[in-house]
Amino acid sequence: MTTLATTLNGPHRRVREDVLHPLEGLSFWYLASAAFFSALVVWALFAWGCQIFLGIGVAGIRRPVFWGLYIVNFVFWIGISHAGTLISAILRLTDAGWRKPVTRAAEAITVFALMIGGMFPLIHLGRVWLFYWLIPYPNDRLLWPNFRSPLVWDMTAIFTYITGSVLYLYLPLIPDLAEMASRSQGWKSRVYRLLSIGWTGSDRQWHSLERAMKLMAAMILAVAVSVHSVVSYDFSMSIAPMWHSTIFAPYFVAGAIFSGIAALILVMFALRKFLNLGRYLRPVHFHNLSKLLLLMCLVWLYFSASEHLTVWYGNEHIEMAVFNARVHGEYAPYFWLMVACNFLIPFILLGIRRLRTLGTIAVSSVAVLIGMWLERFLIVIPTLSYSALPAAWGPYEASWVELSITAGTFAAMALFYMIFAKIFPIIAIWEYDEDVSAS
Amino acid sequence: MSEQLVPVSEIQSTDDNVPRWGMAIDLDRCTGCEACVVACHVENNIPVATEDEAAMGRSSHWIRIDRYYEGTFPDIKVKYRPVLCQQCDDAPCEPVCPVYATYQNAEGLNVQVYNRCVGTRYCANNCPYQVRVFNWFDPEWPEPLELQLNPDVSVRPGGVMEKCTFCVQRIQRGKLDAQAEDRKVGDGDIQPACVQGCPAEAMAFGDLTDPESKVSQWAGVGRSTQLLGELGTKPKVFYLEKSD
Amino acid sequence: MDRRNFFKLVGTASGGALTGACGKQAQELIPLLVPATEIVPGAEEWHPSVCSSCAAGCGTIVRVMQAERKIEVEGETVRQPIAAIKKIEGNPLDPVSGGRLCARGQAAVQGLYHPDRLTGPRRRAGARGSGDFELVDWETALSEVAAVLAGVDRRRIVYLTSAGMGTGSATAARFLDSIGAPPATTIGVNDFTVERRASQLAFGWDGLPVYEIQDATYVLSIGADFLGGWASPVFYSRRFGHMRRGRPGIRGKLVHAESRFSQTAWSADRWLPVAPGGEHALAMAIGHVIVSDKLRESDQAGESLRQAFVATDFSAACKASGLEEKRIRDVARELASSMSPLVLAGASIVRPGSSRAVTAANELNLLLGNIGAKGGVMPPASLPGGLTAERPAYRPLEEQIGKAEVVMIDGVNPLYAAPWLAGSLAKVELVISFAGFLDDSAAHADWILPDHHELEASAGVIPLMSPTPALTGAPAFVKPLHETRATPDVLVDLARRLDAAIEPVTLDSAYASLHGQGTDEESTPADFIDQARRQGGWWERERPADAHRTRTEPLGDWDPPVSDPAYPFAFQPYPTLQFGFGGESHLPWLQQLPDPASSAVWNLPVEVDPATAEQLDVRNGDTLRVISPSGELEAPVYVNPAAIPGVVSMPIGQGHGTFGRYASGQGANPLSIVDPVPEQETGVPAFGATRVRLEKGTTKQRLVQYAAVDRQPHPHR
Amino acid sequence: MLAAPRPRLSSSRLLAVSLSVVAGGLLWGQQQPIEFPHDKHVAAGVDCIDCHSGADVRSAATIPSINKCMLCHERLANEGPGVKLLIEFWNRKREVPWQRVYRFERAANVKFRHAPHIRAKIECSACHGNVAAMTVAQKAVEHTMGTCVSCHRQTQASDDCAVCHF
Repeated sequence: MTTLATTLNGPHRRVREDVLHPLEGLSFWYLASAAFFSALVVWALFAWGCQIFLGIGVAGIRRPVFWGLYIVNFVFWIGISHAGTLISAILRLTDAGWRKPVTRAAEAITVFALMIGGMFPLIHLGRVWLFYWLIPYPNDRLLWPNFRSPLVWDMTAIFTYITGSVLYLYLPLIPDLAEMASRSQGWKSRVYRLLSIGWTGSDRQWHSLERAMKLMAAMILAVAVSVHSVVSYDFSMSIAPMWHSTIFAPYFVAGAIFSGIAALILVMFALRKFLNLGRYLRPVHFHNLSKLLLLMCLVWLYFSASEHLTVWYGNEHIEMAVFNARVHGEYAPYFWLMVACNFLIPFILLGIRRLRTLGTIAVSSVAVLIGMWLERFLIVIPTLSYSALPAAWGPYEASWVELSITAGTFAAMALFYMIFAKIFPIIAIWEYDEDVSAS
Repeated sequence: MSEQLVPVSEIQSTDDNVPRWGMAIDLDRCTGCEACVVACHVENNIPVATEDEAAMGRSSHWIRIDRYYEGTFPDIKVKYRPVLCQQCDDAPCEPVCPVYATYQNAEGLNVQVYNRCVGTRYCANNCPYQVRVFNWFDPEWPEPLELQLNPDVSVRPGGVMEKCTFCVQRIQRGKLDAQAEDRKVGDGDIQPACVQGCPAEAMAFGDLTDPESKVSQWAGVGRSTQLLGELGTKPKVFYLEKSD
Repeated sequence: MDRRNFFKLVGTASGGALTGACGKQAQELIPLLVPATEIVPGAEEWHPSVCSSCAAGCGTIVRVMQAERKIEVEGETVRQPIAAIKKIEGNPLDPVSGGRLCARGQAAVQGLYHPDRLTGPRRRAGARGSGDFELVDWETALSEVAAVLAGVDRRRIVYLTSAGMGTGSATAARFLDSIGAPPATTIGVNDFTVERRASQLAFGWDGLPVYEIQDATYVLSIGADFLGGWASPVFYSRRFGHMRRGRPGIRGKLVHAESRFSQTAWSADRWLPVAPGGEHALAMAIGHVIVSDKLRESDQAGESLRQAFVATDFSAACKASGLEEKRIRDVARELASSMSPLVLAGASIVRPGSSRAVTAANELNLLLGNIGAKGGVMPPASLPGGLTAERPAYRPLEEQIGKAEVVMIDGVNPLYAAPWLAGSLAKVELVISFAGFLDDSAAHADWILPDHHELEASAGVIPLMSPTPALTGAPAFVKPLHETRATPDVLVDLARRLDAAIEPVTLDSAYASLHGQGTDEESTPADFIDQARRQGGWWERERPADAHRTRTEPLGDWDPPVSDPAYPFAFQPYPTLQFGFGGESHLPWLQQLPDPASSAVWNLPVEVDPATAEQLDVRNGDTLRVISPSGELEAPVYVNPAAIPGVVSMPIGQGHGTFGRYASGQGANPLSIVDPVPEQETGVPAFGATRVRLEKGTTKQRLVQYAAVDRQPHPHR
Repeated sequence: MLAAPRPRLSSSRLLAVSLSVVAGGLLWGQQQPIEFPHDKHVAAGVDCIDCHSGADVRSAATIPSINKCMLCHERLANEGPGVKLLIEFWNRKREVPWQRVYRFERAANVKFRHAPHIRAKIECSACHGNVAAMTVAQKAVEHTMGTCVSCHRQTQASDDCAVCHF
């Protein structure tokens, strides 16, 4: 392995040109879209500010739907975060060669989705300025958080996960950072150099990096599974109808992987289109991922059907109220749209080989993201809307605050990604080098 | 409604001298007149929800009358009952609070600590009775309405969960009064506002560990049931069903 | 006295100033020296009082604690420690409330501290009804009013008042007498004229009978929502509770006949959905069964009375009542075969034949022979002394007001509760209101001389009904919050200015007049008054004798059912348990109290049965236009599963033009479209006899229901 | 009888206390309208409870009204500059705008009652410092929940939240 790009030729040189080219300069469209997304984010922050200063009541949550879009988004984004770690870790551990151009894009999704998702439990607090009471710290009142509460588990899990996934993103970045340092001048070079924490590319360093990455991949896999299980416990540990379910943990994990793959495919499409990386993000990557998506689509169907079948067959009246609301009540349009998005569209478009093209893969991924968001919505809202005593039933309607914040988080995702792709090579150059050298 | 799953005699306190507060409501006496609802508002500084807020489902009632029509005209009946915090022995709201803002104290009260609450609202989701009330905003009383506020009860800020306390301020005052006069708290000395006001005398409050107390006597009769008792929440509010 | 106790005494006599939780802003305010307050932070006092929210006159006890009020003095804002009322409970010694209190009574304290109270006398500045008034001082107000009164024909003064009786009504009577004006009159709504007349006809009693339901084993109640908005709900709720579960091994049964599924119908074991106006026929049919089937021996009913029942055409009566023959027969048998049967009668909704209906229902008690018996009917307890004689009674008003030069309005809101008087009232030269709020009627007044809130005033009240003679008293114990004046004091002042000096009937003088009248132990007058003041009233222990006489003159027939193809629905406005006849609509606690029938808050719907709703294609929350020959209104609809088909009900309480920020402009007033036919025996407006047609509404009205679900979807629960 | 528990004194605590005293003084304008000498009154044999009456039987200890001051000062010791100020307030028919030294913030939702503490024979100085040695009362003890809880635990009083917070 060499460090100087100038001495390279062939594919090694081209990858550097292709991958590092987007890092240079700021086009008009880049700035325009960055401004647009920033505006949305600023608007969302304003909405949040209103909520803090005027009271949480400016949101649409109400009795009995005490949890609304914030928790829907929380679960959704934590699910999206499974794109990276889980997919890249699985592929890394199984040493799937085609993974290499995909992993960094996936890992970056994880970190940003977690940052966004992790904000929602805070946004949703009635008194967010006291959030630190959830953190165990010694105090003279001798008060501790309640470790029996799934919310505390949640916080622990998410902290662990975000720490792990930042490391997991960072480790494979180090060689590239060193290279970036050598290829740039002035303060940029110094920053990249600092971030590369003294990487020289010695054998010892490569050896350590390999070991660290293997270890992290194994650990992050376990953490990722546990995180979404714990997220599911927020619901399944309570006795609310259709939340109190034993399959929620694997159901949530499967759903998370499902939506994560869809998000990854979409991001790859964007990179391919906007950064002209078609040479690296090749159809085979999309086809391979779409097969995974199809698999998860069936797994999702299996879980979802199990969930609804058992409730329907059991015919327990409190649960049936929620079931009816979902399947043929006021939430039925969302429900059937979810079934279409999560099952019918991907199953038909991806299951029939003739129909499976890059275009239909993109359509399926969009459908799955919509469908999975709806699934979270349908898990959170109808249950709360139809609690055990009919006298306390009530509807839910999101206010402009929740909608703004929701929109803002999608904008934030795009913005984070744009900035990331402007600063760091979105494809792991050294992994690609390895690949080319090996072939 | 479900059978009474926890016999009154099973409600034990840790210490002989510590009561376990409970309530019994005789639905055969109750007329659904809502005097308890207003009594509770007056006593507990519960903010008034405006029409707009009420339309959003943000009415604050610590006690409410659930009513359902049964049958069709002319053989129609209405089933109604006052529903307040059931002060469950195995309260589903308690374990889920991440900051211990709600917990069971030694006297069997399901305590809500306002100043500790950060407002996750998890407890309200997990309460099958939906008796928890959230403060969506800081409460306001146009002058001089605030002169009526009960100084024995805090005014809860926005972002905080609240609910029926069994009028814990009256319990504390009652205990301190008894302590000052060097006597024990007698049955009926302490009455929550709803119980005291009830025109049909349909509510009884007292120590469930004392077999002689009015509430134990009432809760022990055959008509006694618990609301959603099958969920295993072990409510300490007993309903004496209507019967001919 | 040692030094310590000396200090203690002083401590209770002077207020601590700077304590109590208050914000930082308040911290900077300078406290004012107020030696009058005798209450310290954290200490509570309980004072006896009496509730004036309705005529029932429940004795109460009132919790008083220290609070701080911000006021302007000499241009600076200062904090003034005051004795503030925190809570009202029933007075356990009082035979009416027995330590209990209803929703309206509980909420009364909110009227005292209501932000929209009138703070002083006002003179009209704009057009009548515009609500445009200027604040004047009392001297100006009283001198100008007196000047006008001096110039009018005193016989043309109409003094409108409520059915409540006590020192206030007695003082008003003295005032009117002294200036040569006719006695005060009620407005014919919510004044129990019908029930009084029926009591007179059936038993020869002057006043409302007292029904001993607590000792009855079977109660048939006809027409009176006695657990809801009728008469004395706390009194009867207590008795109801006792009837149900207060006697070991005995559970009294309640069967309720009313044209509405009221609170009483909820609580009853069986509801008889009698057709509107069918109560008379029902009573006759039941009496017919009892007498003809010889179900019960009784010597209380005279032969002519028995014959009247026998002569009734049973099937015609059943048809007129709208109930099946079998149902009526079953009830009659159960009633007559029960150990202590009782028929409770009244007219929550007054119709043209209500007096006769209540009379006939009352007379069933004669057939059952329960007058004066345990669990039967007791005669009214009249108070000894001079207070009772001055009861305000109803006299046909439209004619009177049409001739009047001056109308004085005290304690009622005729433009809301009797809106048909608006036309004649508008022509009156001078309208004086004593309202504490700018209500519908006060807005049309020329002068508003605001009365104290009931909790600030000293008053004695004679309960509407009590088991024994009673005078419940409220000595004044907090300082008035605003520049208001007690109406009796104002009347005395006006009389003085009109050179007709009168003595007010004070609480103490009323107590003094009762000294030695009862079966109390001997005490000095001073001790007697002192004890009455401290316990909150004077209550005789002995019941009145149960002498009664039966009717000799024949009672007219029941009104035949009306049908009118142009107006196919019967329309019945009804008093609610939260607002009564709209007198408490300004209290936010009651506005947000779910209406029992519809669970509506902040607005009240018009109730129709499901079939009618389907025909009209309306659902809960849609707007309905209710059109009567004399007007129309729009209100949200509530499809009441228990509504009688063809009968449209609407709770009274909303539709105030102006009544404080919480009631003004909310909803519609059902009485506003009522065509008040005179009740046949008494002439009071029968507000329950209007017929209407229904159309889909055009405006958007909001129906906020606290509980959106009317039925449990799972019948096995 | 229970010994009056002293707050544990550590340097960090001292610093915190002194800082908050200073901050509190700045924030709240701790300047009292009259330099009231507690020490003189105590030396003259007046008990805390003589002026702060009600503390032993009720929830509030109360700050005395000017009426009470004038009970003595109308005749006795009416020469000093402080008393002159007092009499000026009296003549203007105003209360003395004393500034509170101790309070629980509203957000704490604490319903503190003096009476049970005095019944439990907790000295006034346990929570208020040695006011007898002060002129103008200074905040000597931080009324934080830590202070309350540690004392409650030491004296085996209840540490149930619902005893104070409702």
